[in-house]
Amino acid sequence: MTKTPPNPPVTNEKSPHELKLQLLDKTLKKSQYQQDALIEVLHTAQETFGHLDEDILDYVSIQLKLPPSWVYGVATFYNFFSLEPQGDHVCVVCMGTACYVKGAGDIVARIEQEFDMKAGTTTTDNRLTLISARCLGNCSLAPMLTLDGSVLGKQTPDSTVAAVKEKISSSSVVGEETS
Amino acid sequence: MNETLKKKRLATVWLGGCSGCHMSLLDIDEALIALVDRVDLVYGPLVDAKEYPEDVDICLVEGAVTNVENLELARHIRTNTRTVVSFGDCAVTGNVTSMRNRIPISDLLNAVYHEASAPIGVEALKVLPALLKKVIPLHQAIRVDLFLPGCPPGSERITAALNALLDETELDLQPHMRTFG
Amino acid sequence: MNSADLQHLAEEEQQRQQQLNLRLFLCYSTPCLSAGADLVKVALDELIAGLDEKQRPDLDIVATGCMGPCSRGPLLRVVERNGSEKIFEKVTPESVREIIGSFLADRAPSVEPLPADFAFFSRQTLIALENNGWVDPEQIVHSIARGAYNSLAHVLHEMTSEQVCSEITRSGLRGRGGGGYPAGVKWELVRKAQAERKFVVANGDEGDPGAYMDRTIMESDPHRVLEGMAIAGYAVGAEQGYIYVRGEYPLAAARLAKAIKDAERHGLLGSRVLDSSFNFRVDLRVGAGAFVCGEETALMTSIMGRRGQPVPRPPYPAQSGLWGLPTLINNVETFASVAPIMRHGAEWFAGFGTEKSKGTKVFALCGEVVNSGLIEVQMGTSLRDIVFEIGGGLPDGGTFKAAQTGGPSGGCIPAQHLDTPVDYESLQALGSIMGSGGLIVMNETSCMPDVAKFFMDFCMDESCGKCVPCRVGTVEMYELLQRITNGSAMDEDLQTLEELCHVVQETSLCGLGMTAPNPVLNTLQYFRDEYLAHIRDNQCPAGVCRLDQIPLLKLPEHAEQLAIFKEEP
Amino acid sequence: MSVITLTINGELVSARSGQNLLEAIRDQGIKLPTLCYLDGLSTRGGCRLCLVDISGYPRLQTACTTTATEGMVVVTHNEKINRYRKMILELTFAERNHTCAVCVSNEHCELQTMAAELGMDHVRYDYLNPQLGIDISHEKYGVDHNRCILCLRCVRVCDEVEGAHTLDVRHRGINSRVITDLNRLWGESESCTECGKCVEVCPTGALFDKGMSVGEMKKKTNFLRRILDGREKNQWNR
Repeated sequence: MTKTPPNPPVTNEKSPHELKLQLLDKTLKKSQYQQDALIEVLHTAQETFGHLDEDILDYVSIQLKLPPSWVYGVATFYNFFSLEPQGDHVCVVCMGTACYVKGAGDIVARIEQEFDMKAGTTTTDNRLTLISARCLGNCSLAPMLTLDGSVLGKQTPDSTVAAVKEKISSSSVVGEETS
Repeated sequence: MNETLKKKRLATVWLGGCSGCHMSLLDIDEALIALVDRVDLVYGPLVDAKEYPEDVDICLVEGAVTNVENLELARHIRTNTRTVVSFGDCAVTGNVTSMRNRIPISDLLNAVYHEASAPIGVEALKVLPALLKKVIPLHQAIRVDLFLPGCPPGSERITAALNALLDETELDLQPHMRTFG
Repeated sequence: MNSADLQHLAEEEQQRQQQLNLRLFLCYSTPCLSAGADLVKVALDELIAGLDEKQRPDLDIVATGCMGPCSRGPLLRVVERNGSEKIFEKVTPESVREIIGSFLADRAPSVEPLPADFAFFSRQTLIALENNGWVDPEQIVHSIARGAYNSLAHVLHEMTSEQVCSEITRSGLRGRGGGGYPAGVKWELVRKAQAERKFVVANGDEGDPGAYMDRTIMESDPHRVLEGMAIAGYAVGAEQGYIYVRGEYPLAAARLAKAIKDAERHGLLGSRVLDSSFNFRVDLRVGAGAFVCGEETALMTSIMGRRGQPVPRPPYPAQSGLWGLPTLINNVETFASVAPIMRHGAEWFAGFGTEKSKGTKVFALCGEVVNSGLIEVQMGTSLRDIVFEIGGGLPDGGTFKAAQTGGPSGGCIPAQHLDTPVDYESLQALGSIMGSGGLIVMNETSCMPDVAKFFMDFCMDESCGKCVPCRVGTVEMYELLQRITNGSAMDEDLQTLEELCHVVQETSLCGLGMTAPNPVLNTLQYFRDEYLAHIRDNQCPAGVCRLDQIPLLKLPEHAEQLAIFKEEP
Repeated sequence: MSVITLTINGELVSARSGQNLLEAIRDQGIKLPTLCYLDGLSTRGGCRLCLVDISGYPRLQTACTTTATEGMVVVTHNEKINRYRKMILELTFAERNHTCAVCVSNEHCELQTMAAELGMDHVRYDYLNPQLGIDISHEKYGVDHNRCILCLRCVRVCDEVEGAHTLDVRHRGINSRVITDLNRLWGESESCTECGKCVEVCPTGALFDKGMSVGEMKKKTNFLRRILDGREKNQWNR
């Protein structure tokens, strides 16, 4: 297994990975490498890299001088941290009480069926990640969800599937043009 | 003959298990002779009876409930027996028999009937009773009156249990006499 | 900045605002935003850019936090120079042009504002939420104009720490996170604890599904929370505070971060607060998605960057909290009530509410109710008033079946108890709890065993795994509820379930496990018939459950349902 | 060292000031069940078996996490506590795959003994039968997660006594698992010192010496108190 961080850059050109590591280093420095900043550092790492792979966790463990199993234990305890890369689009369906009594379960079931997937996973073509979340705190919009971060309120299974399909098709057009 | 001296009607049943508990029953040595004086063995792998009879006093059930046949028999036992004993770890906990619960049934049957060294093939499946999705201990199917753990339960446990049941006294097994395994 | 500077700044801003012809407050909280408040803002900005030089400076647009009736968003409040105030609901870019146009032209708008006696507002008593909808949470000067940090200034210069604690004790303020522990007792304990360092922690890890009071307070009026924390810091002798915000609330975290920075810049936090000898720093900690971190000991382990697992109490945080040092931990809403108590006095606050539950409580009213949103009512207000007066009853002719309070730790209150006054003791007597303040109205289409299963699924997922009763017990309870709702349960399962509820309740390590069985026990208490209908008659009265599975003992008659390997010859 | 008096099961007894209540109870010759507590390691209060009734407390308390104090009135056994202990043990058995008959620690297992002692002769709850692996990548030791009860003695001894912190727990709730390093195979662990303390303190057959057959794996925990006394009380003069 390769170890990060790599050697100091020999050229002025920095790879995207190195640039991202720099961002992480900034947070580490800001927290003065305090061990209790682990969750904060993992937040930054996840935002920067999209997910937490083994290299990143190892790097954090070395930088904060924490045992690797400790870091892994913390990273997997919290729902927010994902050790697997997410799909191109992320749909988070709120399963809070208000949303549940207003039919959020049907929305999840419908997406699962439509895209042949299970909540908490990513489709095999990597287009969509479906997450069923604990209350997102927007109960007056029930049932609500977020699609790539934007809030959609008062949804039905049909409206959600339509919105997701639109997201996927609009991005795949762009993808075809650039490829 | 007065009531207390009347012989009790004893049945033994072999569900999903290895018959080791029955072996252990036979292993109680000279106690067997005393037992024969006190019970009529009315059903079980050790006798000829084809049908589980009515009005059984004590039934020792070995093995876990693994298929529909087991389940049906268990129901029948409960209806026709005063005291049902979960006899040995498979009946009490599911034990080795329930280790299949972690394997999908199709994989399991494939491995046994098709990929084994002498494959029997699909024909055998037709006579096989439908398997339950999960193997369960006896008390999860029917009400059980007494638990006798052990794999198999040792002869001293069996003797103690049978004596208590025949004397109609409370069975008080010491901790070392009621361990699993 | 000293107290005089603060006073001066407040007056200056108040005067500026009074000069304005028209002040427009547009609710810019998440529900209104998703209903199109951002488009309204664009239209407003365009409209104002189009005005002539003379009119423009007389106008002020304030993007505020939550105004309350979220289901009627986007909301716009218009305040004229003479102080008259109108609130418009469901505004659109079109209607907002008409509204503003009419005010500028001094004619009646063709769009009707909400009636002045709208019960949603008139039945409320605003203390914690008093600034919501009146300030731009990102403009510290707005808050200062409404008196923010005034109480802190007063406390720092006029009161001893002992006096502050006694004021809180006399006010009767109780923990708003759900437990209802008297805040004053906690403060006093931490104040008396001997230690080199102490901490103040604000619990903003609002995890109950169906509750968003804390989110709204943090998003709409962050300075209120910070001021409360600083007063607490002074009262207990702590120089460091942490505010722990749920990871699901990025906007609240961002606004708090900005508020902390602004307050530090103005000398309202940091070293030598308001030119006194008191130092108080606040650090923001963002959670990462674990409900159990709302439990105070788990929250503290999480602040320390570890797996958010609770530790047995005693020792209580007041004796041994963060890094083993005395720690005062209160809910965000509790801290939001502190500054008004200091401003108006303990007696004033104690004048609201009931004998044992003083003051007001914020609720997130949602579910099957006409006016859903955030409300603040006096303790002791009846459930009927909340649901039918403030909430406006159920929509679409629905019948009230139950109100769920307290989230996964609470229960469902049935119609026969609608007149119960909402306070800590009454709700507990009904087998529910006040909880953090989620209040979800359910109609006849909600199936109670299914609701219980929903909450058990939640608890099972959120169990930290430290103790056996919670880690395994919640899974086993879920399995039993699963059976009841899928038609494969037998009578004995109900008994097993009830027994299990009691053992998990009494033997779990922390509040999560102790209260996880509440939704089951409580629905069994009031809706037992519904459970029995599922088990004995294979019927779901609400029509929610499919009940397509067979009880184990009936399987021999339905052997074809069993999974057996079938292969085409 | 000052001495305190407290009442245990109606008898006035003495204990050391600051003594852990579980130890104080055991000093009276009372068998108080526990699976996660081990003298020498930090206390955890996770197995919930040492729950006792202390006057003045609204709930049952775990003795292992309670300090004995002057005048405390404690009841260690009664009908309710006994029943709860049995039920908790049933849950522990239902959680994973404890097939005693084929376990390396058969007849030498604390869980197995505990069930017999508490009279837990069957489990009323559904066995969860999780799919769990066995890691035998290490040269000397193996871990069988089917037998793990998450008492975390191994994690604590590795961190607190050996100082390696090779072991920790991943995920949470019912999905919790003991892991080595970044969830790697034990045999590939960079931090493991192969000291074997974790194996010895494990109450069940979850951690074992490789090559052991059914019933052969016996654990010994006496080393712990001796080396800790040597270390902390400087009993071993060098």
